[in-house]
Amino acid sequence: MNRILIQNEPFDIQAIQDELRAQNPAVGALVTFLGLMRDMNEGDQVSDMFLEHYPGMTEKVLAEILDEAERRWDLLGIRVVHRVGELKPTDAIVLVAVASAHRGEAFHACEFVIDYLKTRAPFWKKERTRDGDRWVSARHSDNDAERRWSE
Amino acid sequence: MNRILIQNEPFDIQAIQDELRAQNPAVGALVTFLGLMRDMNEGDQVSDMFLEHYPGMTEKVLAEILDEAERRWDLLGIRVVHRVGELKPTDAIVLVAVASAHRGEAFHACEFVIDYLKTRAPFWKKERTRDGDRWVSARHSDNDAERRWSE
Amino acid sequence: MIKVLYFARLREDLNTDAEFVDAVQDLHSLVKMLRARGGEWAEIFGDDQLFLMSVNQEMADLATSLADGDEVAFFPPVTGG
Amino acid sequence: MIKVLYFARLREDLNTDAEFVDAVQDLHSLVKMLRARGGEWAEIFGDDQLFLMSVNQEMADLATSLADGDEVAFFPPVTGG
Repeated sequence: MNRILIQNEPFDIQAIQDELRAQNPAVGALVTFLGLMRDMNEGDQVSDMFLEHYPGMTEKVLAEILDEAERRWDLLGIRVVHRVGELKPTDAIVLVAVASAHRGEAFHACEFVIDYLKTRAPFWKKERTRDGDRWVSARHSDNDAERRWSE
Repeated sequence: MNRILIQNEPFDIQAIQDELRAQNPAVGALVTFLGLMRDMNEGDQVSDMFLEHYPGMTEKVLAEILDEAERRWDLLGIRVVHRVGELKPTDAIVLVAVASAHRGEAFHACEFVIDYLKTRAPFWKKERTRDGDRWVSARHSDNDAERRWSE
Repeated sequence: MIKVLYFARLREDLNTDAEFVDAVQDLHSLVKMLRARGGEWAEIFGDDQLFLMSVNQEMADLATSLADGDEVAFFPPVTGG
Repeated sequence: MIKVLYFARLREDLNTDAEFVDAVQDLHSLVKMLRARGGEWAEIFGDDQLFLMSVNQEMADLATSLADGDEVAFFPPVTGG
């Protein structure tokens, strides 16, 4: 029912959304989060980015996050697609799509998955700026976002 | 920047999402809610549905909801498309898509807009079941969902 | 004159989608007048759980005053989305 | 033997992506051993804000014990999504 993809290639947003609702008249809500590369970060212009990950562990961590989401809410399918490798501004980096009978559960689960992905899945971004390459620092706001779910 | 469409025809989900991110490298998050027609409601099989609305007032109410969302959060564009007329199970009824620099704001604004649409926008559903046609009753859970935003 | 619109279940039960009535002071007076028609009208306009009201396409309540040329609408709680 | 992987900034700063080391009792012992290499190694493994650890692709901490054949990884706080 669920599917996790880590890939270098761009992904087809419509195809993923269609797949989650196709032939399932029980789906009343489909919430999709799309994370995109911005051309600014911490006040600097970013011309492109390299995304590294830990193959194997990434999939394992994401599978655990999806299992936890399914324990917490009544869901009808989750898709996570994350790009790695070279990325440019306006490129889609990550997609999380959640289908459910009702919207509240789809919204919560979708936000939960991306919040946990941000703090737990082994991905690292390296940005190219005019002043050279730099590894992106982890954000405190992401840790705060994750913590909400254990309150 | 924002756009509201009420229409009889199916809508192109991909085109709407693309439009919100196109040529805007400031967009870091795009959250999309898609509401779909289920084949079951209150325990009964529903074969199809008719959606009536109050032309003019619908657009006015939705515009007010989007204005309020923009007052509350930093957004980079909102799209609302709502179908009226004849609908079948698995058809998309409504789409709310919100672009922002950061995901928290896009998630909140998207859920806010659909919660308010559900309780304030003048749409009415009539379902066709084996026992005949019936007007759908308003849900208490929708009023509860709306009330969260004024807490 | 005031234009009065009826939507959804109200339109069907009252068998009316629109009419013009003489201007009255407020929605309270208008609802009282409609209730006085008896039958389905008395039933619906006697129970404030059954209908919502708008004036010139803005949500309104019984205290909302009316003026000549206003557009009033009566409809059930909304169920879109 | 234990397989040790390094990712992202650690991989670059230590100029190492993978190595094999003799089995030790736990991550605490392994980190101590790496710190003892001096230079960049001492700097990174002397500050527990700079790295996270996993054992067999599960998040781990200094108390996590190790066994022959384990896969350990060291990496900075994650920044995906």
